[in-house]
Amino acid sequence: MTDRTEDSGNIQVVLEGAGRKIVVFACTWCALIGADGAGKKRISLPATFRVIPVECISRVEADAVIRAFTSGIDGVAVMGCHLGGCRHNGANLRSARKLELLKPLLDTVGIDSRRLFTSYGTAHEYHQFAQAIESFCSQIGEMPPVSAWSRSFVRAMSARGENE
Amino acid sequence: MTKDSKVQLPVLVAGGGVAGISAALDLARAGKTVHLIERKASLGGQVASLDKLYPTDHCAFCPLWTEIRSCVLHKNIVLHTLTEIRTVEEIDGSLEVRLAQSPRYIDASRCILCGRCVPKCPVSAISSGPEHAYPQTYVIDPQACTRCGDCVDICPTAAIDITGELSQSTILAGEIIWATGFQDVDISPLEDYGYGTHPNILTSLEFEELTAESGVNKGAILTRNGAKPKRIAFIQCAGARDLRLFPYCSAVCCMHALKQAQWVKRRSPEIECTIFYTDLRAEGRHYYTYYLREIGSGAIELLRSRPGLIYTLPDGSGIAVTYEDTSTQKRLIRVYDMVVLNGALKPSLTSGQPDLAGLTDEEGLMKGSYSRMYPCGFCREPMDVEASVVQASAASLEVFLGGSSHGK
Amino acid sequence: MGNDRSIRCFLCRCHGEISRVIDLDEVARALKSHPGVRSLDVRNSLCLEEDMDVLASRVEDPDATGLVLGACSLYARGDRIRTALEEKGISPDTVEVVDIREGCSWIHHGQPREATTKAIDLLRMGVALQRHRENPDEVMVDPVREVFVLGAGPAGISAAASLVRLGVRVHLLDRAKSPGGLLNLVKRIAPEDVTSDEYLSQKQQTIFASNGGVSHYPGAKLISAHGSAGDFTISFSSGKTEHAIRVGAVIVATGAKILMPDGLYRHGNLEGVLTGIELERRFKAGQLEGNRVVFIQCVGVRDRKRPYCSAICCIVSLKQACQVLDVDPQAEVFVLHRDIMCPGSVLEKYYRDAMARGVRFLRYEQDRPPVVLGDENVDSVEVYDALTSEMRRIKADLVVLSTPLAPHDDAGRIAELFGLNRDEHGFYEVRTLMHPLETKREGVFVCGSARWPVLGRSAVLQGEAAAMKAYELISRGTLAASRLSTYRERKFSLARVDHEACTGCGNCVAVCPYDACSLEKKEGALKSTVNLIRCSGCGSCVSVCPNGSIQLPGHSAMAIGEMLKAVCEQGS
Amino acid sequence: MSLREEVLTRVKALLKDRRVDGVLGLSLFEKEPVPCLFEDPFDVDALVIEPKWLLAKLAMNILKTAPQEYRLGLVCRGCDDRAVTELAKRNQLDRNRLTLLGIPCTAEQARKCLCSTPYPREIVAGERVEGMYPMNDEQAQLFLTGSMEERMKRWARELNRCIKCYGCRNVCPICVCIPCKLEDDLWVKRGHIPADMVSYHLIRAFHLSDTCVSCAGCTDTCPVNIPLMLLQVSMRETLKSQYAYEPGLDPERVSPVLTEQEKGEGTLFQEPAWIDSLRGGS
Repeated sequence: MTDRTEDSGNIQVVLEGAGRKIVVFACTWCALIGADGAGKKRISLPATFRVIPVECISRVEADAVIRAFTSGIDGVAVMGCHLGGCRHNGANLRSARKLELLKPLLDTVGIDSRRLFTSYGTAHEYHQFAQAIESFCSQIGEMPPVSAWSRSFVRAMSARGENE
Repeated sequence: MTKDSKVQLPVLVAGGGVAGISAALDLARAGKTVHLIERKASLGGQVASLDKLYPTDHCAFCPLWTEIRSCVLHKNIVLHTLTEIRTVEEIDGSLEVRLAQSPRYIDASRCILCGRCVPKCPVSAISSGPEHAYPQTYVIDPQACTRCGDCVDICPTAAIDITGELSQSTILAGEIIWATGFQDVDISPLEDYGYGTHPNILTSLEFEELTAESGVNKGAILTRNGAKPKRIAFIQCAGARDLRLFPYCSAVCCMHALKQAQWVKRRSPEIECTIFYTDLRAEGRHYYTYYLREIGSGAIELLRSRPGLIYTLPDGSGIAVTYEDTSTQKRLIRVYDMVVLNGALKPSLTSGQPDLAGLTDEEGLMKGSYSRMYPCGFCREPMDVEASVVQASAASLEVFLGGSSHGK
Repeated sequence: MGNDRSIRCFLCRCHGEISRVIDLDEVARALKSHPGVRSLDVRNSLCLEEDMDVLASRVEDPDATGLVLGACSLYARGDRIRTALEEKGISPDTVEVVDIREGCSWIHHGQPREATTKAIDLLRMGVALQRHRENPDEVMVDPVREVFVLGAGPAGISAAASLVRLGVRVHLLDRAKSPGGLLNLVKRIAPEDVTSDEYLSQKQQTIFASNGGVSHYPGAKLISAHGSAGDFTISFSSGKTEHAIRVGAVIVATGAKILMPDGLYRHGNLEGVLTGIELERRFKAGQLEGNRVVFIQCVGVRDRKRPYCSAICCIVSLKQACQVLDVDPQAEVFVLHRDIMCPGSVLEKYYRDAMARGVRFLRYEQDRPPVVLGDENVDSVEVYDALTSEMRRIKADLVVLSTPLAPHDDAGRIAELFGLNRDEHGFYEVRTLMHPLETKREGVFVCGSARWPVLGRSAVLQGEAAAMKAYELISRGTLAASRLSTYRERKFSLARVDHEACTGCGNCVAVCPYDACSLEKKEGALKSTVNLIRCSGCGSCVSVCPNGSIQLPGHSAMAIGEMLKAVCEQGS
Repeated sequence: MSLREEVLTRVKALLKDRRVDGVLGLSLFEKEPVPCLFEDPFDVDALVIEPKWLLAKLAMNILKTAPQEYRLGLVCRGCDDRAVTELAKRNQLDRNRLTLLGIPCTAEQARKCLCSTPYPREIVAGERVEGMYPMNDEQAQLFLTGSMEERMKRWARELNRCIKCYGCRNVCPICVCIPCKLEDDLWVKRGHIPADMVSYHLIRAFHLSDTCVSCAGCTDTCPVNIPLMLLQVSMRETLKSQYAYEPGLDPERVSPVLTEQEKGEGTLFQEPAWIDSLRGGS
């Protein structure tokens, strides 16, 4: 697995590696139990993700996801319970709609909606949690770090400084 | 004994399945002290072993897990796992219940789940216990254990004590709620179903276990031999609505088979599923909607016929199911790779031998409430989860009312 | 809070389960330099008594505001630690259990470096969360020890009778003049085979002998309902007077209506085609003519328009079929059905008994329904027998149409008053599986056929169960709103609004799955207010509030922001 | 009669009949158009209807400060009409106190704004012209297509010009929050240039995802010519295709992001990766 990052205008292949950071918002009723199950089974997983437990994924505001990307987090996963199986009268469904609406915006500006991963599963499905995390982490690993975004930003900025 | 002092006595709930858990929580929340007795090592009962529940199609364990956690953490509930009820005796208007608790060998309050004992055991008697048990601890199978003590030495927290023996105790209870649920039954005596003659003639609970997401195949539909089946038959009323075994309708099997068949289709659409049924009883809340959704597409074949004979084909090509085509009145044979038998569910009473014979009726079900004993759930009458929970609450109410108000 | 060092950290080696993968020394170094961490200890097993005592004794530091424990997951041993600390007087709110075992050392055992980095991140996140955790606003609820029961059918009556026996005052409201609901329309009740008077008399006696324990309002009409669990205000009119009462819980037992067949099978046009309820009337009047009776099941139901099974009609027809045989043992009685719905032991036995008595059953197919023949009077029924694949013609004097129960016409209005949802068929929606009588509105319970068509016996049972649930709520005495939850002993957090910042846009009102948010006029402007009793702390409102003026104190935007920052800081 | 004259007549009539207490429109002040509140019919001759000027927020503020019985007329375009609807849905103004005098935009104006609905729901004068599909515009296509890398570069080039003047927020007819998240350190680091511009613009864009009435005010106002409105296009398309929802068109309909699924609506979901038990709604 290699990471591509932008440096002095060329795409350079840099060492695969750490540096990638992924945040997982997991609902305490389902996804977190799934995560726990994966832990109990000691399934080996990439160490790039950090779980933030939330009562329900409806707590996750799109702003926080945006903030995460712009402060250098490469991937955000929002994992709730089954659609239709929410403890909070279907709050997860509305939340899911909202997060799905964020995806086109991420695509528009080139952050890439694949950096935002949404999934809905349950405690029984720890292996699916593991699978989902694994594939998401490897997908993020194959994408340029999100900091490439701000870096190109800085470069464009300094280029403007030179022009002026 | 005066009425007031009786109020102080705890309530005993026998059985930690859906009904027992609900009753215990109802009573505890309304202020009673509850002793919850469970035969197995952890709460949850039969439902905990199911993969999915109808009609939600969501994981069966989720809704239960949080209730179990509440039960375990509730101050008013005293949990007795691995415990059986031996005798119940009425003394001066209260019930003296003698309990026998099997040793746990591993102290749940000290086991940190490190699992170091497992590879040490020369006879593989230690396992991590049932999936999702709460609280989770490792368990030692007392039958397999040779008491060699290797596990005791390796345990970092001194949680293991293999010298433990059956311990007896007595509880004086004001009332008992029986919520002992049901169990799978060996229907090999009904020879025409062929149970026991082929590894892929399964009961529905065995099929559930085999295909569960948390099971050996992680949700993949495979036969016992690990092969991909092409055709699966679900045989309804196998051993139920049958005067030879259980005259009653087990109430849950029609929906259960529908659920299983549709999960098979969802995971492996190429597998053909046939449900052989008598009456398709999809009468509960949202059940018919579920039925229409799963049957509407035509993916699952519904065949109204009661198969006559099920047997293994000598050439090993599968399992034959013979049945009558009702439109032509001809006897037909179909060959399946797996046959799932639905129906033979038996009310389980306590597996010890308390002298409770008077409590059951001729069908083996518990009779209505009497003398401070209130049965609820499947052990009283075959019923689904919601009905069990409702009955559990009604039974809790009777505890508060202090007597049977009517014979139901 | 600035740079206050206010958090005490404890790391658990878990006898090597954590420490053999994660370099706890490095974690300790990283955390000690964290501006929020006041002290740090590394222990062997935080969950065991020996360390718990140390832990508790160290906590008695007046300047420490929170505890962050790097240990195993909440579901493994974390709960135990928190419960044990609570017993030692340390509020669970101030204890953050950060999972660095299941969520770190165990799943990253092959990558000790990365696991260590991750553990530091996770602990910093835990510190951030604990530092920014505020105690939610709390209101105390002193439940009114009275219960409102809507509907005096079997479910409502049994709920009311049960509650009254528990010493709870009940307000029983019914649209009908006399109690009994649908049971009043039938002669005998299945499967018990008793008259409706016998069926409910004991309960009715309980109610009416309760010396004012039950206020019964027949022929009443509901006007409004406000409030939440523990304290509802309900107003209604009974006769010419209007009443307003306060109750702690509401039991909705409004039942269902019997659907009329709307001309199906020539009902209304052909003499001798009756509905089940019309047959009951004849039973009651003792004027049954003719001894060849054909029952047709699933009339106007289990079809495209009403795609549900009404559950009770089969048993009702079985009962009526047997009653016909009671009147005339020589009668020929057919039941034309699609499936006989008699689940369980009692009903299955009822079915067997009916068969034994000579009731004959014939299955028809949905797309080939029976046809009723006759000019002025019913002559016969022609039907395709699905079992034998033959057309059959059955001579008949009477054809009885078995019609389903359907939601009452005013079910929508009542749903609105009590904040209930309705399912696709119009019955009241309840929570599923483990909470089958509870609704999305805490303190409002639904039982009987208003929820789903049931026989008398189940209605009675559900009424009792609902009474138990209501009793649970009102008998607990004064309790904090955060304790009022169906699913747990304590809610996660309760939303709080900053009224200065709130623009009154109503996003939270639209999104709240509990109807806990509402807009109220405060100093001339609309502001969102949270009903803390209804709020369950899901956070839906937080994520749609345009400017963050509504927050969960237990999980504020600040906390999440700081947690994200903690993830970014290291190694970048 | 020209369009302006027709509007003039209407406004005068409204004021004369005392059906409103004032009419908000534009007038010329030293040859420059400025918003003006006409309360006397005799002043109305100064009213002009060009250029397009967003008045909804001003109308909201007038109503907020004026006495409760004050009724206002508003000369408005399609986008203003939609903005009024959205503001009313969010309880920022009382629709009953407003009388809208709707006029359509010209085809040229619609092209400039990439407006698909360049007319209000009710028109008092003039003829509707057809709107345009934003994706048909060449410039828009340039910004909304291409590989992720190209998009990233393009938007970085654009956004890095931002001087964080808050003009886009201030002009937006829907942005009413005080305080505003964009001034909160937690979300947008103050003084951080340029990286935090991204969160500034994305948060701003997302806050308007289901309310943006596509007035193009942000683009027009931007002193450094960032085509900000283009950030909204893909989200708006998604809302339209999945829920047939367009902000500002239906005063009764709540944003689909806030409500439960309605029958016949799309779900907006790609099947997520973790799907085994996925089955929508209950």
